[in-house]
Amino acid sequence: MSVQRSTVIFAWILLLPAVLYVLAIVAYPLVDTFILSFTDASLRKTTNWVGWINYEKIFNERFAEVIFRTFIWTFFSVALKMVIGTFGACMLNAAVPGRSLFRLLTMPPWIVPMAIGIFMWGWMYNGQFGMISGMLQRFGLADGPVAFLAYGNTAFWATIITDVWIGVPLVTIYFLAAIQSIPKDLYEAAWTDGAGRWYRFRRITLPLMVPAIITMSMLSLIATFNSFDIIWILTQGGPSGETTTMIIDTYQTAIGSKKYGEGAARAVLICIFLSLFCFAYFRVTRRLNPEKRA
Amino acid sequence: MGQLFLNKVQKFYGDYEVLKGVQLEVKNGEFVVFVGPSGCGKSTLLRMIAGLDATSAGDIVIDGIRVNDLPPVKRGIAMVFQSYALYPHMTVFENIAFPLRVERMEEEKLKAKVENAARILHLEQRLQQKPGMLSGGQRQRVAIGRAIVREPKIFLFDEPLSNLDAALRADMRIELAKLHRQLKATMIYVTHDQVEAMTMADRIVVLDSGDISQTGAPLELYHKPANQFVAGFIGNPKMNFLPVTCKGVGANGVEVDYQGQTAVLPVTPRDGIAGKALTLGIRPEHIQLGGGDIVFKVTPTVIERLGANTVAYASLNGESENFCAMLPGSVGIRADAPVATGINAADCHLFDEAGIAFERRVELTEIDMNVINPTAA
Amino acid sequence: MGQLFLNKVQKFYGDYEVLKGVQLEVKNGEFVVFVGPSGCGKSTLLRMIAGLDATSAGDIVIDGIRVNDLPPVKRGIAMVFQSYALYPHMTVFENIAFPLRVERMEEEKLKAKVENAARILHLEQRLQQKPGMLSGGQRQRVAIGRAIVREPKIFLFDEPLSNLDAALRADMRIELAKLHRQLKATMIYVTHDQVEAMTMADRIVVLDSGDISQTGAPLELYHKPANQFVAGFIGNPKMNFLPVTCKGVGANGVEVDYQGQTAVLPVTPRDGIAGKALTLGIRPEHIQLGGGDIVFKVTPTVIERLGANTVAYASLNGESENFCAMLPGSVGIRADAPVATGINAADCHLFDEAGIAFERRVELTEIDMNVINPTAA
Amino acid sequence: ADKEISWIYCGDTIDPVHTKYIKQWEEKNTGWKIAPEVVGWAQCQDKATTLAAAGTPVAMAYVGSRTLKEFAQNDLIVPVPMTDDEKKTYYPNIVDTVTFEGTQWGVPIAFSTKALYWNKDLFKQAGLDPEKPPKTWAEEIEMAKTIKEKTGIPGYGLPAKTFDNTMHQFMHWVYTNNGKVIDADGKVTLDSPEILAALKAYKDIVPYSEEGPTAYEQNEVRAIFLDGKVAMIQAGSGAADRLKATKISWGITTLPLGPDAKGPGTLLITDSLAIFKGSGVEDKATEFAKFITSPDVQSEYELQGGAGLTPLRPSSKVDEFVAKDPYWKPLIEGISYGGPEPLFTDYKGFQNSMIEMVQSVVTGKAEPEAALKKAAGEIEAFK
Amino acid sequence: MSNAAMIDRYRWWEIILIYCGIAMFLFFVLSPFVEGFLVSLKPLSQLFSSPYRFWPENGSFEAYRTMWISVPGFGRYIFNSFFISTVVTLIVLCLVIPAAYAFAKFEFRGMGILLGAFLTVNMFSGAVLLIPLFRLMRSMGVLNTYLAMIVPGVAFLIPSAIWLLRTYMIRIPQELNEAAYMDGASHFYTLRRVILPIAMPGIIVVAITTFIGAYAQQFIFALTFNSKTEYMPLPVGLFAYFGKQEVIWNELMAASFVGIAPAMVVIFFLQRYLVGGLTAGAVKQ
Ligand SMILES: Nc1ncnc2c1ncn2[C@@H]1O[C@H](COP(=O)(O)OP(=O)(O)OP(=O)(O)O)[C@@H](O)[C@H]1O
Ligand SMILES: Nc1ncnc2c1ncn2[C@@H]1O[C@H](COP(=O)(O)OP(=O)(O)OP(=O)(O)O)[C@@H](O)[C@H]1O
Ligand SMILES: [Mg+2]
Ligand SMILES: [Mg+2]
Repeated sequence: MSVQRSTVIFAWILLLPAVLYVLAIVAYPLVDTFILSFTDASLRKTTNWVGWINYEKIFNERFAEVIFRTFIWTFFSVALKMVIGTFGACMLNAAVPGRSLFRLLTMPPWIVPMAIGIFMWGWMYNGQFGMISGMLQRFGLADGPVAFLAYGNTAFWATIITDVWIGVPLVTIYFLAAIQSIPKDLYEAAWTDGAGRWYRFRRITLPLMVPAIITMSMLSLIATFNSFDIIWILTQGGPSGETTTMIIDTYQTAIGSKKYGEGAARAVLICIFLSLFCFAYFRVTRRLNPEKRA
Repeated sequence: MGQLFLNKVQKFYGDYEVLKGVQLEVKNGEFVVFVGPSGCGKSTLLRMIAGLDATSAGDIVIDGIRVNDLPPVKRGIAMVFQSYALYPHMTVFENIAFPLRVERMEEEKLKAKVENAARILHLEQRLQQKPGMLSGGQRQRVAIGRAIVREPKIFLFDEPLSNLDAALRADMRIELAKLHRQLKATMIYVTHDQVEAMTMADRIVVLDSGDISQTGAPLELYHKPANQFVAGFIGNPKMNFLPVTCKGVGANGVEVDYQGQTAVLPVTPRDGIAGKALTLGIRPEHIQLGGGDIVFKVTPTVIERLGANTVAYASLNGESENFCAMLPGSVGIRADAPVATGINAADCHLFDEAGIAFERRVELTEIDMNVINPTAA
Repeated sequence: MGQLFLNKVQKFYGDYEVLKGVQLEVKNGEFVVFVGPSGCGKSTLLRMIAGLDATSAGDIVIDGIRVNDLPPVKRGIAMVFQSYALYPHMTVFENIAFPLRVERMEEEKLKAKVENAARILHLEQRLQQKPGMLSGGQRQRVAIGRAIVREPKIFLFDEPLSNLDAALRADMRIELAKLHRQLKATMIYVTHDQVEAMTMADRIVVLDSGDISQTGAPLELYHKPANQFVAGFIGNPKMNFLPVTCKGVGANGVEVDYQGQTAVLPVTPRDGIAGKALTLGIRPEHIQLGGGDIVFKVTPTVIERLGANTVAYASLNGESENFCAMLPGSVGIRADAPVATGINAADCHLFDEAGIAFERRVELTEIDMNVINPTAA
Repeated sequence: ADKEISWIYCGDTIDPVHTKYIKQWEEKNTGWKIAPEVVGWAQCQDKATTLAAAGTPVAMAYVGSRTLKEFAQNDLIVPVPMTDDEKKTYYPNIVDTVTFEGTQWGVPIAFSTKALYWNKDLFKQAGLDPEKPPKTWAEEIEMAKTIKEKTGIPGYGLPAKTFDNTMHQFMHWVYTNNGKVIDADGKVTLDSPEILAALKAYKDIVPYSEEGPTAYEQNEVRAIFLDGKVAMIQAGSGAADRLKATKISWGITTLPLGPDAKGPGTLLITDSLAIFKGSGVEDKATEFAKFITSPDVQSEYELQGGAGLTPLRPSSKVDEFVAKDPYWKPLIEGISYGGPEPLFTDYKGFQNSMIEMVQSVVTGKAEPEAALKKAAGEIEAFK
Repeated sequence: MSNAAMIDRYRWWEIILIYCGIAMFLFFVLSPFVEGFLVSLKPLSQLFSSPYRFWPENGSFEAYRTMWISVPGFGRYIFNSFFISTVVTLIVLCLVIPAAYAFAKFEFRGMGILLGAFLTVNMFSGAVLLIPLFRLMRSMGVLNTYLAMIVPGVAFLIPSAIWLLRTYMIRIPQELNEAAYMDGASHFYTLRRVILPIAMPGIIVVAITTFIGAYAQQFIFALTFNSKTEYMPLPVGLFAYFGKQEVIWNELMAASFVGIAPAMVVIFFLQRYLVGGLTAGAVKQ
């Protein structure tokens, strides 16, 4: 069918610039990284092919722990983003005066350079001079400075909260948009039947947001899995490695210790994990909308 | 139970007065249809009765209680939306069960009720499907099912059939009529399709830009429209209007002159209309080929042959297709071939300059009084 | 020049055969309407003619040239979409001018053409507005305007009126009929509303799940449906079907028995049908109160009073509302009150077990041959 | 045109002293141009490394001396041998910080040592003699305890965040107890009684330190000290400068000594100019590096005060300076028994192990002996 | 009586709850900024003082003045950020609009895989690929130019932009394409004259997200691939407030606020499109 062939060719022409660009800029370093992962590349000028050794090295006990921690960290962060994003979207959707201002006010964490946002959180978490500790003491909820970044579990949560904070604006706005695209008459019908606000949220809003939630979960999963700056600036993976995630470990290995080969292997591993997520995502969305698009 | 009273109900959007003091009483068990052209405020009025929109002024009284500030569920009404507003993520069963779940009805009773509703609406086979898999008519029935399980005092329908195709619409019309008889609930039905209005209503309320233009049984509106607006709106094809001059008033009615021909129309005369320009109304179905009290030649420009009848359109006085005649199916007319048509004075309507009708001296009993006021029967 | 020939056109979606070898010839200047129930392949066929969908097998020939592999613009075709597909960001002028801009027509000529189209369609006042500000009927006319500026040989319409309300639909029907006469172009029109089909078509093509069921002038289909499917599909309300037994064959037609009453139907008999179960078809408008060749008592369950006529529905043989009669407007019947109805043998249709009609001995000339084949006139 | 010597310069702006002498040098060496690139402290080291690793080294970069071994072993930098005369101009032990396999690999340009600061007001408040700072670890711990118990304010500011200076601070304790992490032959001697003693002292002083030491690095601890919320800290000259702006009455002394100490010690941290191999201008860069760190230039640069630098070389100017600002004295005194940052091939790996060790003791997760053993085992791999 | 739809009418306690909810949410979102703002008002010497005082004692906007002096190039950094982001946004749009259109409107073999591949690119933070990227930039000869920041920036912003725009474009009715095709318009003409104008709200959304991505977040490329101070973007400029010994916190915070102000202004004017554009695009997928 000549008609269709020309269409396919046109589609590829449209895609080509973007594809070539990404291929040139990202694919090459990607392949480079992949090759590197089989070598002992370091600062030394000569590199040797070492086969699977780098991958074998990864699976020492410590790294298993890091992987596990990464998953937990990511899980909580993404889950919180979804919960807070949903909450925020619902609140900002309420027809109360000032809501467009409130919507604007959710944007700053997204706009501010990430490092700066993190520094501000660093201030907040500071036990001696920070706002949280200060307020807790002021209100008598703590009898001395509370150093949030000092202990494994508080630091763990502190980094998660900061990650959530950075991710929440986009999630909120996206969810807000999703909520607004739910037909209003569904709510009116439910209300006519006596469903209260909470009931309407639970039985209508939430189920109909599922596609948006899945999409956002996927996108923020990728971002969160790779979230580096937050942990690095706040704790550098400490104390005692309790906030070290895969990406931190990869950075420490590749950039800190200059073991480029081993670092590359870790990067490849991250990529494999994320590809699995992606794959799962596609499966799930296909099941959700089995019919092709309209 | 299910008696509704609208007392000077008004609605403003900003400065714009959408409803201008609607006064209406709906009896228990009545099937009332709101008709009117697009934008006349039908949906707004319905939504105000439902409690979806706020009332700017006036009272909405249901069973003697002023409900202006009550939420819909407390008003004992159920509404079927034009878009059906089915929950896409729930099965038909859950959609119908929704109002009962809200009430936290216990599972067994709920199941019995939903199944009963499904039986009435012939949805038994569909209960486990999602709305996306249903046809338009089935969706419509699900929406109705959701309304009936609650056993409301009053049903509100906002153009429920307008998304359906003609055949389905006809079927659903019948089903709704039967449902009304079965449930004996008060129903208020909005449509801009006046065929629906004519066929389903006990009483039709014709709205004209925020005002009630006339209220009455379908055939009353058909035979005795109170004004030119109602006359034009009720009946399909539309009534033809011809400019006439009043020649005089007699015992038998009003004598009018149309292009030199005179006829005495059997309507109740009024004083001081002699010599005035009036409007004569004649329905297309009352135009016949050949003789009549007034005859004129027309050249049909468009002829629609529907099988059972034939509709001919013609220009009168140079205006575009302002004249329409509905003739028998096998009538021998052709486009562009002039024919002689005639009308009988008894079929004519007469309107004054303001569009107010002169009362026709039609004995509605002749037509079968029982039909005109079926609830009275 | 706008002659179209479809030669054994087939369409597969995967294994599913949507069109099963459609064979059709459309004459230059003809107005052909495709009708058929939803999903029968009307849109698919139209889109294949347009060149939007590929043809799986068979030839599409326009003016003697096989166009299967040509893009739409080279086929000399314009299409009006059901959703109008107006460009929301362009003014009416730009929307209409779009095809000319594509051709890079020079500004002056373009302007003249657009203005001409706008005049034909009464859109002069709207040229600078955006589609969002127009009413449904106006949008529809813009879509047509975009089609006519290109001066195509063939117009394709896919349910162009289905989004409009009844009154507007009636108006647009007339305008389209006039436009056809004015442009003298070939038009192919898809609809599932058979009123539109009856009123507009020179020739109707009835499609039944991918096959042509019958082709013919509207009244030919009305009076002489080739099979039960067409008989049921053409005519509104739907034809009633009654189970009868063949008693025998005579010179005057076929003698059938319906619940003990016999009548001789004036149809061309076939051999070996005596004793067989057949189906008698009778249109609602041919049912009368009182006498007839076959009479039976029915109890109307639903009565629709449309003013000009009254439609009564009844259950026959315990099935739900399978019997419908169209009676005069002021007929004195009531729901749940039994009445005697009758039919005349001359009005009846007869179908064999496979649903194939026996040819009726109706003189179509009696009905006015000119109307049945207007192009021949 | 001019030949360029690219220089990664850490900081926010080029020091005016350097600007002045760059100009001077460029005038003397026509046809040569110094092209400094100012990179923030947090990233400058990584940037130089990335450039070198990618094969486009800069001519010269400001790097921590600790990385010199790594660079040298990977053949990224050229040696910058010093003549004995040159070596002699420096304070003792300083040359060691840039020495590896018998030759020098960088020119020291910045130097810092630490001393003990104490808050006299708090001492007084706790009933201690405000003029008598602790001389030994035992006294230090004891005083910290007293202060904490008497005033409720922590006695000691202990930085233990996952940060390089956590190890630095610990190294002060190592060098004030005659400890050594790695000996001249490259043998790891971490698991030694001296260092164990230091680790134990850490464990002992934690209860009297600020809440959550693992949340603070050195500068933050210093800020707490400046706020009067901790009584003693180990800090460099920068603290003195800042203390002047506060109402605190304070003292400074050499770091308290451990049981095995031979004399006042401190960790000697130097930053050096490293000359990268492959830039094509190695010789001229070396020449410039020596010039910009020559005694006159250097003393002008480091004695501006406030930057936290300790003088690299003794000189009359330094003496004048010390006379004027006596707080310099303990900072310089420590040099005599001080030690360099231990040089490891994978310095970061080593550092991480050390931090981990300190943190596990500070948080009470591990006993000093076990932590030390574990770390000693780990760092073997980073040599 | 208010004219708000009845369903949106709240009882007094619901209003209170909603405002409480919004307050909680905004508190979470904004409290670091409050802290940051207070820091920017405090004199450096007072920054580190306890007990915690919410209102700075003798706070002033002094830092907003001195920040320009401490880092004289700061205005330039903002300009650079603006410039780089604008160019990046333009390039991204040029590449992404056709690609998103192809993904949205055509069905062809390998589309799913390709789309997945684009998502994969999203997975790599530039940090991991830094050294190979550096080599690439060097061989392209764009080190130490604006391009050094623009080229990789574009690459890493393309994938999410394609995702966003594609979901938007899917919702443009197919009939519009078909109508244009019927009229003989070429694919390209259709894209330019029909799709592009209609997709404008979606394009604006993508432009905003891309702009912000480039404005504030592309730190690492700037740092590694560019050595020229005069080309540095805002985030690098902010790091100029970090000294070896000390961070000039108050000026850093002041500078941050000044730095994000332009982007906030942009958002302020475009936020209507932001929510609206996403609305149209957010439903499916
Ligand atoms: N939220 C609103 N703000 C302002 N005007 C409105 C609003 N909603 C409706 N209107 C106006 O009120 C009038 C009545 O609207 P309504 O929807 O009740 O008409 P309708 O009779 O239902 O028409 P249709 O048959 O087209 O549904 C219209 O002119 C409309 O423009
Ligand atoms: N892309 C497709 N893939 C598979 N089947 C299709 C596709 N498009 C249409 N069909 C099927 O082809 C048949 C004919 O569809 P078509 O749209 O032509 O029907 P139609 O007669 O126009 O119906 P309607 O009156 O509802 O518009 C339907 O059964 C439909 O399910
Ligand atoms: Mg309405
Ligand atoms: Mg169709």
